[in-house]
Formats: sequence, structure tokens, C-alpha cells
Amino acid sequence: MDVELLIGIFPQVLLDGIILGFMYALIALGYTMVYGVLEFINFAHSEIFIFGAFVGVEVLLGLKSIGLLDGLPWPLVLVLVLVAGMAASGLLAVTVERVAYRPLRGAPRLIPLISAIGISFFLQDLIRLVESLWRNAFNLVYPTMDVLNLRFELSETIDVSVKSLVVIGGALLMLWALHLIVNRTKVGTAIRAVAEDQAAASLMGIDVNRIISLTFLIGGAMGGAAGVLFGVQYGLINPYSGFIPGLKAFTAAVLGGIGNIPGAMVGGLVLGLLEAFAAAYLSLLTGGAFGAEYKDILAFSILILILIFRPKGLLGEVVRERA
Amino acid sequence: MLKVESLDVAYGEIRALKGVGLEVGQGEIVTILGNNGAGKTTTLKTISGLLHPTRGTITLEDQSLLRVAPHAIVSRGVAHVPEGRRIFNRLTVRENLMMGAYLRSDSGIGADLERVFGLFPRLSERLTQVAGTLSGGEQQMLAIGRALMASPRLLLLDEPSMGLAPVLVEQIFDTITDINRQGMTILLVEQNAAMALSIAHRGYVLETGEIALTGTAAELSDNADVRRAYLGE
Amino acid sequence: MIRSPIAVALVGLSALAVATFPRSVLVFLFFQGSLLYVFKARMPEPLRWGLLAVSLLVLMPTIGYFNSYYLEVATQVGIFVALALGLNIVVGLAGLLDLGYVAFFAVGAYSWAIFGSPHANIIFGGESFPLAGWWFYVFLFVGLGTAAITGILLGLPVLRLHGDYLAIVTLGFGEVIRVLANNLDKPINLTNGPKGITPILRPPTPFGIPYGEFFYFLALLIVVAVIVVNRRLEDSHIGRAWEAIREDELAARAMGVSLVRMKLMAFACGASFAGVMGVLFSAKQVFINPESFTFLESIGVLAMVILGGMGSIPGAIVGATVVTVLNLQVLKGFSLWLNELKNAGVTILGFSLADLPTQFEPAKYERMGAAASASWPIEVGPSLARTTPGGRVEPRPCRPCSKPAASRRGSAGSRRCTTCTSRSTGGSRRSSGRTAPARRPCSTSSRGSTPRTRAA
Amino acid sequence: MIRHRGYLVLALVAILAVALLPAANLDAQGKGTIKIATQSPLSGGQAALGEGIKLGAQLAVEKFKGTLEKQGFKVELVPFDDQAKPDVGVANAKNIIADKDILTVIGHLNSGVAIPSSEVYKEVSLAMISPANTNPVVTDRGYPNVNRVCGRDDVQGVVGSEFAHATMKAKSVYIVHDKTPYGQGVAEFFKADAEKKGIKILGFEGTEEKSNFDPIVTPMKAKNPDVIYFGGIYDQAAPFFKQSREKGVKGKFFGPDGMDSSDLTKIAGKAVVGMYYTSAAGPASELPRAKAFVEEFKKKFGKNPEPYAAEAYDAATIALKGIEAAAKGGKMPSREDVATAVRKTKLPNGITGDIEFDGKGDRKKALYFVLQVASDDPGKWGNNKIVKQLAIAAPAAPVAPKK
Repeated sequence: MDVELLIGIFPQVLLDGIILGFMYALIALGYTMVYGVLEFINFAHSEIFIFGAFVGVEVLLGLKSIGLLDGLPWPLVLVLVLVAGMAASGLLAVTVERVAYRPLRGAPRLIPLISAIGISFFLQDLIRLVESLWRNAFNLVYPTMDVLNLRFELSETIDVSVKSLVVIGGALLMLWALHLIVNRTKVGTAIRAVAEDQAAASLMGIDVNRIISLTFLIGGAMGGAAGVLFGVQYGLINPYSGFIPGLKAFTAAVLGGIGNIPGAMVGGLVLGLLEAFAAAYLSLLTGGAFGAEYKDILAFSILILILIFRPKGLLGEVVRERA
Repeated sequence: MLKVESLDVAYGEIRALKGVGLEVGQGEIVTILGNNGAGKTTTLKTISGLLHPTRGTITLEDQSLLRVAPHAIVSRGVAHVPEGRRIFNRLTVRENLMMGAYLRSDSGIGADLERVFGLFPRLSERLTQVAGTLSGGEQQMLAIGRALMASPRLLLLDEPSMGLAPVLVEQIFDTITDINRQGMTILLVEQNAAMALSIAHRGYVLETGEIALTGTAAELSDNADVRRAYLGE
Repeated sequence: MIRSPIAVALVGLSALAVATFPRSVLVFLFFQGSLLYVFKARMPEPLRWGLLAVSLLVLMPTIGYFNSYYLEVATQVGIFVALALGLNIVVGLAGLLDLGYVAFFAVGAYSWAIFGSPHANIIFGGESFPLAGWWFYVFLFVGLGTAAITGILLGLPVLRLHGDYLAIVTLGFGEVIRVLANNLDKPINLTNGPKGITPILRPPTPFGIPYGEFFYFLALLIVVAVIVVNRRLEDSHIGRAWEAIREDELAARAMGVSLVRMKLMAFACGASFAGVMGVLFSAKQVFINPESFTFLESIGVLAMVILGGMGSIPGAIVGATVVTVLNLQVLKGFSLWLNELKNAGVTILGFSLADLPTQFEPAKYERMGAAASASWPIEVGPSLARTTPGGRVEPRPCRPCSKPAASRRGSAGSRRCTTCTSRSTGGSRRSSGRTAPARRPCSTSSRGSTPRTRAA
Repeated sequence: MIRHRGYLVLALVAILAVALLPAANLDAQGKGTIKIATQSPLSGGQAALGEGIKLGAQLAVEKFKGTLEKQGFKVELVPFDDQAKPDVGVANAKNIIADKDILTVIGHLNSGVAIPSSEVYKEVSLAMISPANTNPVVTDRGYPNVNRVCGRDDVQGVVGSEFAHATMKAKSVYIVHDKTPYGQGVAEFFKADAEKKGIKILGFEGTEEKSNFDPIVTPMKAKNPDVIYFGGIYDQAAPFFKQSREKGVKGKFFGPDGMDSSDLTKIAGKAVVGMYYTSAAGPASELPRAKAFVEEFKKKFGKNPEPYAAEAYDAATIALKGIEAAAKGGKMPSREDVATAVRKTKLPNGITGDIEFDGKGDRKKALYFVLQVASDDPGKWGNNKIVKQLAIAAPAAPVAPKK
């Protein structure tokens, strides 16, 4: 075993894990917010997330075709793309809620879950239909902005690219903004009130349906932002590429204590780091007997362990589990 | 002010209210008495829009409240302190109070906040505390204070005495009287009939979903049936 | 009773129609529909079961003899019915949401695949494998046992978890099993990884029945066995204990139900059915690899259970049938038909279908159709389950909590009630959350006295 | 509400029923029709490749069906979506064999679907020509009706290691694969042969990951291999290569025929310029027939062919030739006759070279090109140059991968 190598790549793996973790955290917010309010797993969130990535790529390609991609200052382009992706995903989330979930709100709990899964598959193929008509393509590539690809080589084994900084910065900004909205504004308080007790909230004059829509809007927008950052960081999307990250992010949300916003962030980071370290080190530590492909097993095993000892997730204290 | 006529409410097959009618005049405290399951809470919930009647009318100052969403009923000046308080446990005391004033954006919020603190000084000491950690009495105060923050014209109170020590119950009822004196109309649902009749102007007795008896508080207190059934004699 | 002659006529007519138009998907659908009618409509029980027996034991194999495709559809329906019934025990009866159910199916499938193929030689060395064909019948029970043990192994650590936490752990478990199957080709080659195991031996069949019919009958036999076991369980104290756990865990424990034993039992029972079917599946397919055991499969089975109406045996049967037929037959048939129109040069409103851009190729959007129809599951679900004979999901009048839950329970309990109160005016709603351990004031009254029209 | 929904469903079912009704009539009159079926995933994550197979076959059928149509037959292509799921593939296969007009199947994409489905085709001796199943097992079973125009993992892996050793002079390689039967299969054969040739294997990793390769790239970069071999398909390889270069990995990239798509450069851009890949299909720049195919494909479908589209085109061409041979005299041929004829059919100058089947249905002599990516412009994918040609016959007996 090459100890020097093991130590040498550590900071880089840490960075990889943090980026992945923030990505998961951003996606997990959508699951966790909806869960907090409706106690229901919005399976379609993975497609809401990838929809943001698609809108983002369309905006970028649009800018490119009119020659503005390099003409405008890159932070402006980024903000533009983020806003577009967030708006689109947010609206999609609201529409999905309106069409597929609200009519089922009184139904037994698992019925909307199946509806959500149905919507998830439906959206995958719908995105594919539209994209194949519009671009005649299956995989879409994020046009790169040269600035984002700049790298700073800190040592032989460690380097940091501008886009990874952008991803971390963007994610932190989003999380901070969400924190402000939820904890410092009236609607944010209303969201938390609705999450706790819908009937009592409606007795305060809160329009519960509107707050639920708003929750979907915000959760969806976070997903859209994650989608854009995902595209910027990893470069390639197709209509089905949201599903697995969505599943992982959902896991992260549960890990942190579902329904709990800081929990989603912690869960995302834990899962991201776990995956990164497992993928990088398993093979090195076992001499190739177990490789990177075991990262999911490790992640899920640790998830199971954590839940055994903390059945409500890492930060799940405040979430009440109905007996 | 509030007028309810021949109200029928059903849970599936089970009819919870059968032709209930009642009236609350401006500035009154009206109480509804009855045993468990008589339909008291159902009546309040139907008035505030949480339940939908199958028949009957509810009017507030000659405007129908039927098919009006609960949050819109609040905007017409009806505040409901639900049974079991139902404060937001995870929100702070201040946030709970501000949720009461959710629909308002006027400048009177601050003054109303002061008014609530005047009624319940304990709350002002616990402003930043998470509401779930309050004691039962404090929670009841918060629930009433929260409802007052909507600056309603009609206050629906559902069992404010439930689960409280007798000292606290008296304190709460004193406060209710205070609020009423300041001009608030109150519809009070209570199992503690003695307390309720001591502060109410008029009352109704609800039995298995029907109004069995009505009269002024004094009349009811003197009624032999009421005394036997609700005042423990 | 006019329904009895109608049923007889329907079955006879549709069978005749299938014989006349052996290739028409629609006519076969008509046959399936008439079976559904027999299954659901009110009629004397001996007639119902007689008709079903004749249809399934005589007519279906005869049809299958002329068109093995229909037999394949019927066999896969059988496989998924058994899976749905197994999952129904876990989700529907015991109220434990399991998102990794297909793992047990995989365990069963691999148990026969490894020993019923030369692959075991790689593990144990020598040339003694595959085992002789008759071992298959033994392995039906081995698969059952292995899957049951796996179920217990999964159950043990997760007993403390509820609701969605349990769901995510089972999801993880399902993925772990799949990833293991995909990766255990080293350091020891147990599963041959993604390349899968082949050729898997098929058993000698009694009376030399061809394999298509053999697997159909075997699947049917297993399904019948599963239904019988399911029924017995339901009526036993175990079944009642499961329901008690589903309705209110706390109360169940207070009544002396051993949560640990009962939950493990639910996992083991549900898993064992999947294990048996896994053995059958691997022999039928001759080849298996991890692609058959993805998360999507688990979701598919769950959808069948929920669609049919949770906790209901007929519901699970109908749900599995509808989904499988929709996926393998109806949507395929529809897209093939569109393709045929296109090839025939049909024009609609002056637009020739042949000019349709390839992006609109109907075969590409079968899945989308299935997904769209699953997005509004409520109409297929309870409405079907409600009318099934002997169904356990009779509509119970939803009596929402007029009293909010005791304050100790806090808002979570009472919220459930208000959401349903606000929608309960129609009175047609079913009781709220079945897996959700929701507070149901009516549960105490209905649990003991669920009206049950015994079917047989 | 629920009631209302119920009616909605009823209405939908009714519409569907009415829509399906004519299917019976159409079926009844199909007398002189010859159908060729394709089976590949048309939905789901692998739909792009599956659709490529369908489109390639479609192009060939439309182009070469004339001879049969002159004899009075109607020739049709019937696409099936196997959803990359074995159970769906088998059900489709049963559906296919039930339609007596279907005389050949072009498919599948996944070996996992092809193997159980071909058991079904075998029941009725229906010829299957696979454009993409490189798993040795597919033909090693020795079925008379199962053929493939693509190469085998064991051959291609060896071609790769031969090139890495002799031409690239690689001292060390790092192998990554996609955990599919194809990717892992070819990677394992590459590894086994490379080890034999004395190349040092610095790592052998499988991953199902599609977008984030950071954790794999980091240790790989630290080990600094000469050559990085990716066993898999371009849509996964391209982001992997791109992220590797972005992170400063310096080794040369190399891969099997799954790389053969202009989308590789579209996705990975400059990162893959100069990389090598092995392929049975020649480059458009040097083979006129390949050029014609790409142009025709593009004209018809508006995009570049995916990997295996050319193989599917050749497979369908062979299918038609086989049917023509079996239908001598204008009679509707039997499936057995078609299967026998297909096995005997030779296709000189196919898009993917000269095709001739051996006794097992493998190509007698597989000609492999090693190509080098010429430009980061996807439009110039056709300009990729042949660096080397290697002809290797398929192994006569099953070769088990050495572990």
C-alpha cells in the first residue's frame, strides 16, 4: 500500500466530496421542503432538477448562437442561466403539484407517491420528446466558458478549478438565501407554520394551498439551481440523468433528517464525502479487490447504520415521526 | 353579528350536527355547553371553514360564510382558538404571534402586540423561546394572544380551560372577560360549564348534535337539567 | 341473476374470438376483460370459480398453444401477481413501506442460477455442476428459504425505523443487493457480475409438457399457493397482529403484539414469495444478470400493489395484471398498430403518417403512456379494489377526527385529520393513510368488524 | 371526483379499444408481407443507442427492399422497444415469433436481453442478426439462427492490447469500465492480454456513474499511467475523458468501438483529440461506402449515426439478402430457410467490412481498425484516420476470460 499516495490525494478527494455534497444538498432541499410540508416524497423532483439543467443549457446555447456567450461578462451569464433554470424548475414543480398532487391530497398516503413516480417517468420522456424534436439530440453538452475551466494547481496532486469554486460558492449562496427566506421572512414563517399544522395555519388566515405552491416553487427553484450547477460542473446531461442523483439526494435528505433544512445540507455533505472517499480509497486500500463500484454499498451501509443509531437522521430531532 | 341556521354536518355516514341554529350578538359572550361528542367543536370548525356543512347557512353580518376558505374567513374578522391550542411548537413565541397577524400589513400590529403583552405579561418574557417548550398555561395564553393578533371582531374559543390547573383557568377566564369588555364578541365552547356560565351572557346546550336548550347564562344556571348534567349537582 | 349467463357468454365468446383472430391484441384484451368481469361481478361462487378454472386451466393454455406470446404475457402476469401479493403482505398488511422488494426476487433467482448452471464449478471447483434438472423443484423451496432468511436479515436492523426512514433503508438494501450481484465477480466469482449467468438449467417437465405451458402452470400453481397462504395469514392472529401494527404500533404493542416477531415475519413471508418466483424466473429466462433487479422493478411492483388497493388480495392481483398487460400488451399493441398504419401509408387530415419524423416514433413513447396512466392512480386503485368480491378494502366511512389528537401527539396527528376533513364532504373517500400510521379514530371500530364476504 | 376520474379512465380505455380495433383487420390481410423486426431499447437511458440500431436497420430496409417488392412482397420494418429489460425482451420475442410475417430480427443492444430472447427465437428457428452483442456467449452456444455482425469482446480486447503494446509502447495502463457486460467484458480481455504482454496494470475500476468521475480520476491521476483505457460507451467515456484532462491527467486515451460516435468529440471536445479507438467500421474519410452511409443517415434523420447504427445497417442488409435467397421463385420462405440462408449470406463491402459468418454465427474474419480522433469538431468525425488494421478470426472454441 502506497501510504504517500493515500495521503497525497486526500485534499483533492475532500474537495471532490464537498462539491458533490453541495450538489446533493441543493437537490435534497427540494425533497426535504416538500416533505416537511406535505410529508410526501416528491419523486418527480429528480426530473424537476434535470429540467433546470436543460433550460440552463438552452439559455447558454441560445446566448452562444447570438454570440453573446463570450460577449457578456461571465458572472452575468452565470447569474442569467441560474435564474432561468431556477424559474423554469420552480414553475414546473408548481405545475406538477397542481396537476398531479393536489387532486390526490386527501387520498391514502401512498397514492400520491405512485403519482409522483408516474410523473417522474412521464417527465423524463417528455423532456426527451421535446429535446429530440428541438435539437435532435439525446445528450446535451454544456457550452463551456473558458474562465470556468481555469485551474489552479496547488500541488502535484491537488488542483482547483474555477468552476468548482463557482459550484461551491453558488451552493452556499443558495443555501444562505433559503435560510433567510425560511427563517427571516413572513412567508418563510408561514411555510414552517403550514409544515407543522395546516389547519391551525389556515386559522391564522394563511392560504395553505398557496403556501404549498410556494414551497414547491422554492424547492423546485433550488433543484433548478442545482441542475444548472450540475451541468456546469459535469458538462453532460440527458433526460434520464436526473434520476440517480435525485435518488442519492433523497437519501441525503433522509440521512440528515427529512423535513429539516439544515439536515438536508448536512446529509448531502456527508453522503458526498462518503462517496468520494469510498470511490477513491476502496480500491487502493483493498489492493483492487473492492473498487469504486462499492461506493454505493458503503454509502447505503453507513446510511443504515446511522439510521439504526439515530432513527430520525442526523439532525432529525425536531421532526416528529408519527408513531 | 353571527347567525347560524339549521346546520347539518356529517362525517361520512355519521351526522354530527343536526339542524343547529345559534346567534351571537355584537359584544356578547355566548357559550356552547355540551358533553364530549355533542358537536361543540364541530360547530366551531364549521363556522371557521374547516368543515363544510351539508345543509344550513352561516352568515357573518349578513354575508354568507359558506364555501369560503378558512383563511378568507379570518380576513372577515373571525379568529378561532382551536381545541388543544394548536400553537406552532417549532416556531418561537414571537413568530407564533406574528403568524396571528399574517393577513395584516397595517401599522397597528405593534400596538396589538403590546396589547397582548398587557394581557399576558408572561409571553413578553418568552418571546424568543420555542413555543413547544412553554407550559400548558403559557401555551393557552399564546393561542389566545395569537388569535387576538388578527384583530378579529369575533373570537371563537374552544375549551380554553382544557388541561389547565384551576388557578390558571381562572386567570384565563378573567382575561377573556377583559377582552370582551374591550369590545370583542366571543363564542366560547366549554366543558367547564360553571366557569363558562359565570362569564357568558347567553348560552346554548348541545346534545348529540342538536340544540337542546338555550337561554341567558342566569337562566341556564338555574335550569334543573343543566345543573344536573353539567354543573355536577 | 342476469350476471351469470353474461359471464358465461363473455368467456365463451371471447375465447371463440381469440380462436378466430389469434393475432389481435384487442380480442385477447377482450378475453382478459371477461376474466376480470368473472372475477369481479356478483354471481354464485361455484360458477365464478368454475369459470375461472376453466379459463385459466383449459382455455388459456389452448390459446397459448396457438400463440405463445399470450402465454408469455399470462406467465409474466403470474410472476408479477405473486410478487405483488408478497409485497402486499409487507406494505399492505403490515404497513412497512419496502422500496427494495426486488432484492428478494434476485436472491431466489441467483440461488438457482448459480447451482443450476455450470457457474457453481467456478466457485467450488470440479465438474459436478449443474445439478440434475429435478433439483429445480428442491430449489423452489431453497429459494423460498434463502429469500426468507434475507428478509429477516434486512428486517433485524431496521425494526426501529418507521415510515419513510424504513422506505429509504429498504431502497438502499435493494440497491446493495443489486450492486453486490453486479460486483461479486471478484474477489470470488459468485455472480459473474454484469455478464450474468447462463445457461441456467430447466427442469424436466412432467408428461413432457412444453416449457411455455410448464412455466405458465407452475406460475399459476405458485400464485394459487400464495393466495391460499395469504388468505390464511390474513385470517390468522398473525394477520390481525400485522393490521394492528399498521394501524397503530403503539396500541398494538400495548395489546401484547410482539413487534419484533411480527415485523420479521412480515418481511420473511413477503420475501419468500419473491424467492420462489425468482427461482422460476431464472429457469424460464435461462439467463439472468443484475439488469433484471433494478430499483425500477421494485417501484413497478409497488405501483401494482398500490394501484390495486393496498391490503387487498384481489386488489394486488388486479393491479399486477393491469400493469403487466398494459406494459407488455396494450401499449405495445398500440404502438405496433400505429407503426402498421404508418407502413400502410395512412393519412390523417391530409398528413401522411409515413412522413412523421422519427422523433415521434410511437414505440419510443410506450413507457410515457404507462407513466401518464400511473400519474393519476386513484381511479384504477380503490375503485377496483372496492368492488372486488371478498375484498378487504371496503370503503370505511372516513370519520375524521372531530377531536384533534391528544395534545401529546401534537400537531402531526391532528393535521392528518384536518386534511381529510376538509375533503370529506363527498363521503366517498376511503380511510386515510393505510401505511401511514395515521391516527384513525375509526380504526378501533372498523378493525374488528371489517365486513368480509367470504369468497370460497 | 373519484367517480369522475373513473369515467375518464373508461373513456380512455374506450378510445384505446376503438384505436386497436382495426389491428385485427390489418392483421388479417397481411398475406404477402415480409417483416423485419428490430429489438432495442427505444426508451430509457440507453435509448440513443437503441434508436441508432433501429434507424440503421430502417435505412437499409428502405434502400434494399426493392428486389423483394418487385417479386410482389410488401416489406416492412417493425420496431420493438425492449426497454433494456430482459423480461420485456422475452415477451417481445414471443410476440415476434407469433407474427408469422416476421422473418428476421435485428437486435439487441444488451447481451442481457439478447441471450434469453434468442432462446425464444431458436424455438422457431427465427434468424437473429445482432449488431451490438459482443459478449462471447451469444454465439458460443452454437445456435444455427443466431449471428452477429459486430465483433467479440475477446477479439477486440486483444486487438486493443496489441496496439497499446506494439504501437503506443505503453508501459502502464489504467483501465476503467462501465460495469455493463460489454464494457467490463472488453476491459477484462484487454487487461488479461495486456498483462500477458508485460504491460503494468495500475488500476482496474468499474463504475456505473454517468456524470461525476472526480473520485475515480483523482487516484488515477496520482498514479500517472501511460494509457487510460475505457471499456464502455462514448456517453460515459466522454465526460470521463473530459474531466480527466481538466484535472490534469496526462496519459493517452484509448477505447473500444463504443467510442465511435461524433458525440464523443461533441461532449469531450479537445480532451479526446488524438485519442485512439478500435472499431470494425471504417472511417468515412477513407472508405467511400462508409462516407455514403453517414451522409445518407444524416440526410434522412438529421443527425450523425450512433455506434452500432452501421452494424445494424449491415445486419438488415444481410437479412434482406438472406430472405431474397430463401424466397427464390417468389414464394414466401419459411423461417428455417431464411435462417439457413442468412448464415450462408456473404456481404462483401459492408459498411463494417466484408461480412461472412462462420459455423457459430461469428464473423469469419473480423477486420479491426485502430482509429485516431482527428479534430475536436464533431462535424469532422469522418476525418478520423486509420492508424492500423488488424484482422483476427473469432476464436473457434469458447475462450473463458482468465481471472
